[in-house]
Amino acid sequence: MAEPAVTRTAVLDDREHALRLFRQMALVRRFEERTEEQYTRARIGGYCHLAIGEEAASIGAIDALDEGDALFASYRDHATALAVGSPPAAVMAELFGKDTGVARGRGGSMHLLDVERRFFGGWGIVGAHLPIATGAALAFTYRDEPHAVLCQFGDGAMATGAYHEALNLASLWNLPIVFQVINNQYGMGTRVDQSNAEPELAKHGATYRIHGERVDGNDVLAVREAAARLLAQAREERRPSLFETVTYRYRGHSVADAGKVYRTPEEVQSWRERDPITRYGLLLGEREIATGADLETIWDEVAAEVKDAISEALAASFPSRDSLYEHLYGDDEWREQFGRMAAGAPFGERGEEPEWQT
Amino acid sequence: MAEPAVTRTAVLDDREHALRLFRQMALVRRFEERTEEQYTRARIGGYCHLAIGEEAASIGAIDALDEGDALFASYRDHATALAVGSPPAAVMAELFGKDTGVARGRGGSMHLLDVERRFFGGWGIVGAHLPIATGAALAFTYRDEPHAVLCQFGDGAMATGAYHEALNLASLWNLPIVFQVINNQYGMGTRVDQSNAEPELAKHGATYRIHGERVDGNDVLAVREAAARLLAQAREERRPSLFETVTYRYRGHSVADAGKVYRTPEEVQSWRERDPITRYGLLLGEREIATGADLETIWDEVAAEVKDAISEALAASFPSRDSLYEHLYGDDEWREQFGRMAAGAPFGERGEEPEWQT
Amino acid sequence: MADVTYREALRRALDEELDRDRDVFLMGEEIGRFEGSYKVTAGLWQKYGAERVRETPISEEGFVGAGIGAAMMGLRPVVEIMTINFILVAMDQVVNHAAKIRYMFGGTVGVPLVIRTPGGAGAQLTAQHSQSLEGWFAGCPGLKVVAPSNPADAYGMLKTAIRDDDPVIFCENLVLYNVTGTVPDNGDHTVPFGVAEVAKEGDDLTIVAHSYTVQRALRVADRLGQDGISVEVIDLRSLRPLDVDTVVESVRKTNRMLVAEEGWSTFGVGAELAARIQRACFDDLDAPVERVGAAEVPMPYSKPLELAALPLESKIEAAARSLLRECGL
Amino acid sequence: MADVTYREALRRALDEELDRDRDVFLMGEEIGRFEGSYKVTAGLWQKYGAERVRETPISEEGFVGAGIGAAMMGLRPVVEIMTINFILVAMDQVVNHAAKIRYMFGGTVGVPLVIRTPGGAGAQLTAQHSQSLEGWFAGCPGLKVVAPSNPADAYGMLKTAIRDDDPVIFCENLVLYNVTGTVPDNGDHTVPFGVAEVAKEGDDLTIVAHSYTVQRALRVADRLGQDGISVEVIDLRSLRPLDVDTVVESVRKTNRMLVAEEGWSTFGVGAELAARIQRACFDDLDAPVERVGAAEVPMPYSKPLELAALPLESKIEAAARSLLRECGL
Ligand SMILES: Cc1ncc(C[n+]2csc(CCOP(=O)(O)OP(=O)(O)O)c2C)c(N)n1
Ligand SMILES: Cc1ncc(C[n+]2csc(CCOP(=O)(O)OP(=O)(O)O)c2C)c(N)n1
Ligand SMILES: [Mg+2]
Ligand SMILES: [Mg+2]
Repeated sequence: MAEPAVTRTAVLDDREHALRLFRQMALVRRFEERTEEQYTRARIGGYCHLAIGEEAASIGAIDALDEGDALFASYRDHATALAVGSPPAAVMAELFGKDTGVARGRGGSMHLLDVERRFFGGWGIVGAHLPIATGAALAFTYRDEPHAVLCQFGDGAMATGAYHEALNLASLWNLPIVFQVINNQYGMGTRVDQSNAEPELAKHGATYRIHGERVDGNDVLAVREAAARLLAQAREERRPSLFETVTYRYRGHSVADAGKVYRTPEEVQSWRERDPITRYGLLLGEREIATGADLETIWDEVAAEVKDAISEALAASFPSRDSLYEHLYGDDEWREQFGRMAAGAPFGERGEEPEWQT
Repeated sequence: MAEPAVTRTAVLDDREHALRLFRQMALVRRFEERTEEQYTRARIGGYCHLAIGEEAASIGAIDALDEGDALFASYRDHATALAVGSPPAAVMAELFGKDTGVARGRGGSMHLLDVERRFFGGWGIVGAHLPIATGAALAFTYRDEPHAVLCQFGDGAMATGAYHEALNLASLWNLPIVFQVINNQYGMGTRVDQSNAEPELAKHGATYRIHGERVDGNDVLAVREAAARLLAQAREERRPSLFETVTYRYRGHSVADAGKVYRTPEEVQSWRERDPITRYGLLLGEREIATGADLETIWDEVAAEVKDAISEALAASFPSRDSLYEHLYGDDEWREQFGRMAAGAPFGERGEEPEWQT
Repeated sequence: MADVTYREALRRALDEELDRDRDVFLMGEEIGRFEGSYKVTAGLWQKYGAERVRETPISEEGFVGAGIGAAMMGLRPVVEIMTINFILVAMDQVVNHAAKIRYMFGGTVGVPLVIRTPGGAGAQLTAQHSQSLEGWFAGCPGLKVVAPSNPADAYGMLKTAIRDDDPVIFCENLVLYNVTGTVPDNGDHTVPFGVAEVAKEGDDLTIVAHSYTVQRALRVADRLGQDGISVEVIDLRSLRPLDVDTVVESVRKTNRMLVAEEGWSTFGVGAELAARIQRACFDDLDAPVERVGAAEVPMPYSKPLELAALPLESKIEAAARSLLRECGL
Repeated sequence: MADVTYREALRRALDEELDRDRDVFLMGEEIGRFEGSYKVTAGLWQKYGAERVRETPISEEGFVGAGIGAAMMGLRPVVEIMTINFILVAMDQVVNHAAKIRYMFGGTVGVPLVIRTPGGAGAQLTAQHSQSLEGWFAGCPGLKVVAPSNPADAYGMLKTAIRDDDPVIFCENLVLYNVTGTVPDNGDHTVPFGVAEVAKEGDDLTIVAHSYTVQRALRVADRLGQDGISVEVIDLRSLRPLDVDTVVESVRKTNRMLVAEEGWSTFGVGAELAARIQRACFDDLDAPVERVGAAEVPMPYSKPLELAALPLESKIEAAARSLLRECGL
């Protein structure tokens, strides 16, 4: 996370900052590509949702967070974890279900988090984390802390009741939260205008008397600038806002979806031509902040980083079967309490070792 | 229910129609007053929500329904049932829990209905009947029937997720439904601006790209005119709308609430001065449609009608204990099926006669 | 130590916990100026202000979620759901979120949230307002579920709930609110979860119950006592954790057991008790475990039908007598 | 009569019912162009069009409610909830509405609605996507709840569900979709609700299960058979109505019973079975009814932990052997 709100120009004036943004997007891109490959090699299970193409929308906003701010995201959260700075090895380890994963192997792809870095998950029920993020903002207000919440979700989530209740509460209660819809045009195979009667999503702000704003989600500096401004407003004026970042996912909804029946190759191609990383790289070149060779070096570095992350995650061990009941409750006495419960019914304790091998 | 859309003037030009509206409002007023009294005499149980003061908003809209249209309402539904023409005795019998009640004593105050008259309930979970009413409109579209749905609910319901999902679906699917919010300023003790971030409720229509309209809910002709227009639009253009009728409840939220801690006597008084029935009566006088004596006669007639309804309902019998399991399932074989279920567990069959007496 | 109502016991616990710990705050519909739909929170808004006694719109999914989020940040929200029937619109937040967060996130964040909500039936509130759904939550790992039956436990368990680091579903009961009893004066009196109580000792039959049904069971025990039948009444108090030991000990003594509950028996709380006890006390039972619950219909409005549907004392007594008859008693 | 998958059996039933009755229509997320998240509805949108195979936004509460409303007007909506985990956001519509409407309104209007939804676990979908909640619905008067375990029943019971005049929760299972079996060619082949099936006959032990767990139970029966232990497997098929008779008959013969299920045991489906059978077969049981279910934790992601949590065949087998050992077998 970075220093207070700055403009597009300020980012470019700070070479290290400008390059860090590029590196983060490149890291995510490579990480996601290798993740896809690891999934096909059956090292990752469950659902696996990639955010390739959406890097600028996600990373640009996260880069505008201050220390102490809190972040919430949907299940499409690999980029989120990397953007807050979770070690790629710990993220990959989570995808592999290893004990060294960010959720100790309990969460997997959809439930990454990093409480130390103020990233509060990775959530699997569409729309449901919006009220929870609202509660985090309420805690800031309650404790009179000067932080804000950034809550990212998809265009599909805006059809849920949870979305409506969260935005209404946040506005009524003057909470410091930026609701960022990552409008990637689809929720699974459903186009944004098939799921939202008003598909210009930022306009929904009016119903909550909050500021709504749409930006080009493939322009990382535009996203960053707007996010910085809206987060600052949240912190200072204690008002929520609705922040729409328009982008696209190149891959299918999840690794299991080829992403073909509901859209044309031309459509995908047209978005590839607006690729956020390529665009930003060109800009860095134009402004003489980085040469093509500099960027190549970054690409090589992040590729190596991801490679190392995979090796490290592969080498890590799985949680032991004995730890199955760990982290169920927070108090120390729970086993004692639930021990009484188990009396007279030892089911679930008798199973033999399963045959599955890593 | 009445003939196709007519204007305010057309109603007044049709003396019988003009007087019918007055009579209905007077009937509801008297019915509600006597209901309150019956409740305090413990002939009515459960919650009991009166709509005194809101007669014009409710009845004006219902009067604009065509044959074949469908109506849904909240738990504050005594006026609704009377407005569609359910016999007052059957409504009062329901409140008394009698077998002759509109729901055969199973529903009570909150769950009145009259399927024959196309009134589909009386619902107790705030906001939850909006999706259901939307489904009724979907059925009209599916069957290509030229009807519309009128769905009435309170200002408090607009904070629920169900509300949002229903309006979004209705707009996306181009359904013939008028969502009528009876904005009586409060949901229990919560003022409309404490529960809705945008308290000008009709403005919410924008988020669904539907027409939103606010009218004076204490002007029965204004309500009727707007409702007729919006219902006609729904039938013809297959588009939903959001229809806000601004009114007030004189009584507390339910008979158990004195309605005093959250509002001032002055506020209540200021609304009484805009009483919908008094106002309409004065208008009828001004236009020489009815004399004071005519109106007095109507008041006397409805009072007698309510009195008879009470007597009739009192005389009716309670459902028999044996009928406890009636109407649980619709098919004839269910007892056979569930008989198998009961085998080996006759609990619930052993109870002795309870002591309670009517 | 004067007698107070269940309602007052709850209010006192809330008041003292609000006073003790600034991280504790209340949230819910009409809990402020209106004093709570059932007046449990009366006076607290005036005393602690609108920030600590936060009134909400009708958005159960939203404010239960907000409670979860605030709890994840370390606060201790006590959320009131006006009646348990309305928790159905917040079910996803409770079951998919509150219950799973600590585990799913590898223990790195917890949810010290309390949801207070009254269930029960009997006041002609009809099908949508007369349910007892606590068994569903009791089946959810990650939650704790309690249902105190008297003012002292209401007081002590609410304190335990608020101080607990995990989500607690705190089940009250509309009919219990006016029941009176003594409550310890000690502000640190807490009642642990997972410990059932022998509410009345007896030798011939164990009646197990929770929440308001304990009061019914005690009256049935009295009536049967007049006929020389000695009934032991066990108040479960917690449903998760469930104290099976105390029930087992009782049934080892009485050799007979009846579970009574306010909700539907089939797939209800009593099913779990019967399943546990038939196993733990297989050789002790003189007769099968018997169950009494509500008639398996949505609760009807009409008074005679409602009475026919409720698990009244007459019904519990009849089941008890029939069970004893089977055993030749 | 060729072997078809469970998925194809469902699709064929939907196809034939859509064809037979214009009042039948489908509604759900991604069921059209996308062909259904699990491809059950593949091809139907192309064949019947967008009105009869209606795609919805992510609004489960909204479109389940819309299904209820359409059903009240006499249509026969078949709503797909992508997985049972998401039904939690529509819980109020199912429990407070669909289940109660006919009764609450004195029988004057009904709700011929089917909700199809897959549950189950095993593909590392983690806590929020790995639940078996069918027992909750089975406890609700006004609903019918079925959970077929094989293609023939899936086909026949889905037809029954669609033709039924009341709301049916039709529980599928992610792991079952690819299981194959024969399905009658007769388009009017229906399977009645409330009739359990003896999936395999045996004398030493009754294993009762539903949905995918029946398949597990059959394999356990095979394995035990190799050791000369004769297991009877009962497929409940319906949970509400629940056919207790068939189970009773079996236990009268085998004198031993184990209930296995994919969800959590405590307050789960097996509790009800145990409660019923300890009562109906009190004098027949040689040992207490035993239960096997998922470990009582939110389902963990990591494969070894998930396997440790699932009620695998090894676990069912171990429980069966231990039960038989107790009986000296
Ligand atoms: C309540 C709920 N319903 C359905 C699903 C299944 N589902 C998972 S992701 C998804 C699409 C979400 O689309 P969007 O919000 O636009 O996010 P994106 O996938 O585009 O990032 C659906 C329907 C779910 N997880 N939760
Ligand atoms: C989901 C839900 N939450 C809470 C309640 C309790 N409750 C009943 S009526 C009501 C107020 C509703 O206000 P409004 O929608 O404005 O209708 P009005 O009573 O003014 O007619 C509340 C909170 C409920 N019935 N359902
Ligand atoms: Mg999307
Ligand atoms: Mg209101």
